[in-house]
Amino acid sequence: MKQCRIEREQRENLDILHLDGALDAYSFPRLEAALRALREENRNNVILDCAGLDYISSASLGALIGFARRARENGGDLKLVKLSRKIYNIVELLGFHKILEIYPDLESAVRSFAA
Amino acid sequence: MKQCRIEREQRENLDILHLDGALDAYSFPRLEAALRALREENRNNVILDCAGLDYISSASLGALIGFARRARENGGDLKLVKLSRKIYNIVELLGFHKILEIYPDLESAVRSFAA
Amino acid sequence: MQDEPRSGGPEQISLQIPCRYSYLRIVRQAVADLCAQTCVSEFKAAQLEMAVDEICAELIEKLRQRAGGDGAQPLLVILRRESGGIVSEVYYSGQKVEFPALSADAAKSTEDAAALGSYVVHRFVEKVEHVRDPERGWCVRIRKAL
Amino acid sequence: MQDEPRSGGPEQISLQIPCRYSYLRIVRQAVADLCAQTCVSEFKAAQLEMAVDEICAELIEKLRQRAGGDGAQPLLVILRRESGGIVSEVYYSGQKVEFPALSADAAKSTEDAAALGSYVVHRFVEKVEHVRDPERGWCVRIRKAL
Ligand SMILES: Nc1ncnc2c1ncn2[C@@H]1O[C@H](COP(=O)(O)OP(=O)(O)O)[C@@H](O)[C@H]1O
Ligand SMILES: Nc1ncnc2c1ncn2[C@@H]1O[C@H](COP(=O)(O)OP(=O)(O)O)[C@@H](O)[C@H]1O
Repeated sequence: MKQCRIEREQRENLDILHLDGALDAYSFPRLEAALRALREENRNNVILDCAGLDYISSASLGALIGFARRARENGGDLKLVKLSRKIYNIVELLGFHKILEIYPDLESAVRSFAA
Repeated sequence: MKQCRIEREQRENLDILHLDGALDAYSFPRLEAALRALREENRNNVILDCAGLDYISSASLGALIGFARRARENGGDLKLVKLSRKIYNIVELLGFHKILEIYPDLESAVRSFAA
Repeated sequence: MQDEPRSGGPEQISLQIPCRYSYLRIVRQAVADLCAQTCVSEFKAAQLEMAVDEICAELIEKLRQRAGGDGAQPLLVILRRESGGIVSEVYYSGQKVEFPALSADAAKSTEDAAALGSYVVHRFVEKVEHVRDPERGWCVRIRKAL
Repeated sequence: MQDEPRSGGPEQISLQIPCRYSYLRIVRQAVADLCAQTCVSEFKAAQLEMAVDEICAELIEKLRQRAGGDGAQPLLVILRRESGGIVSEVYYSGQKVEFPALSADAAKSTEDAAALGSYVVHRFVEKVEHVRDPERGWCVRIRKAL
């Protein structure tokens, strides 16, 4: 398990956050800072690339859901892509797959924003 | 840190072992089994793809060096590619970069066998 | 071949860590490794990992608040296999910490962010207790059936 | 921001594990995490990680041989920051284990595979001791300067 890295890729009409490592209580402030920056710049179309994510805490899930709600109020959304089986299973058991849109790959999530 | 997986990719004139996780005392028998299979099939051109490798023990390094020696006696070799900075540094400090050929990427190692 | 079930023997890990978020991942690794050794499915292991992480994270937050940061005392985490289940105990010193992750009331919905940890713990493990050990202090004990 | 040096406080991890190779990675994770918290460079951390792993692996091998496998008693690993260095102690019960990784003689070359562990330990840490603790039994203690 590595420390979490969050890399932001800015595209014309959306932002992708590439996650690597664990989103736990230790890296939570980093996630919060990244989401705050997006809110402050009024960027509301966000994709979370979870390919490198090996853990997510409930507080992090809560922050994502909060961001998604606010983004929707502003005509955008936050969508997850490339969850590992392990993390998808957790998200599903907690019922969050009904709250957050989840796509298998980046392309389909990007297309869903364009539609 | 994950459990070690070793995937063998057989090409015409060489074999590539893709490593993922840690080569430690726990996974050592798995490495030994993979090298034994190569020896038994008399496959002497071997590339170790270390892109996913996050740890290597001295016993594993010893086994690799032993395999390389024997492969050279049979006109082949064992070469390492895509070491992380961390693992390259360990290998270098132990002086093994003088014993084992190391390449930055798969392509250059493949070419070195063709030459 | 090395992934075969272990034959038996006392499968237990004890781990004492400074009261900091940065050590949560050792705790998760310990849960994952113990589960792997005791043939717990990948999904059940992930659930226990999350429940233990949530408990430790909440304790760390509350204990650091109380102690004003780095004065907080270490946590002791004991993980073991016990007839048909895995038990996790997290011991801490000082007075009892009240926190929502242990309340079954708070565990009824995912609406409230503060209650999420609670929801996770109760959703993922069968038994949650907050007990006093005469020697080691307060202990949050959870048990996940295999 | 969370990667800043820790302010102080007792930085120590204690870890008791079953005597099995499968728990080596928790030990390595503990070394890596303690090093990260005490601002050790990535390279020095990797060296200490390897030295501790080699010592535990050798002890596990010898103790399992002696006990005939799963009867072997747990290892206790204590990692701590100590004025200008990181100290790792590995305690085990029963009689002293003689093994090459501790001999400075065996550490002179990389020719002999059996002596490689020894070479690694002596190459990567400044101090290697095999001492008897009256309460906890034999202890292999190493120290890496920062
Ligand atoms: N509930 C929480 N979830 C996640 N992170 C939190 C929470 N509360 C506080 N944090 C922050 O997480 C960061 C890491 O904390 P920690 O590793 O314990 O050490 P330190 O507080 O010395 O940086 C701190 O900046 C802390 O403020
Ligand atoms: N020096 C060594 N280095 C690496 N692996 C070893 C060594 N000696 C023995 N092994 C093998 O590593 C495997 C894993 O051992 P371990 O996890 O301790 O549990 P078990 O022996 O119950 O499978 C065993 O099959 C063991 O034979």
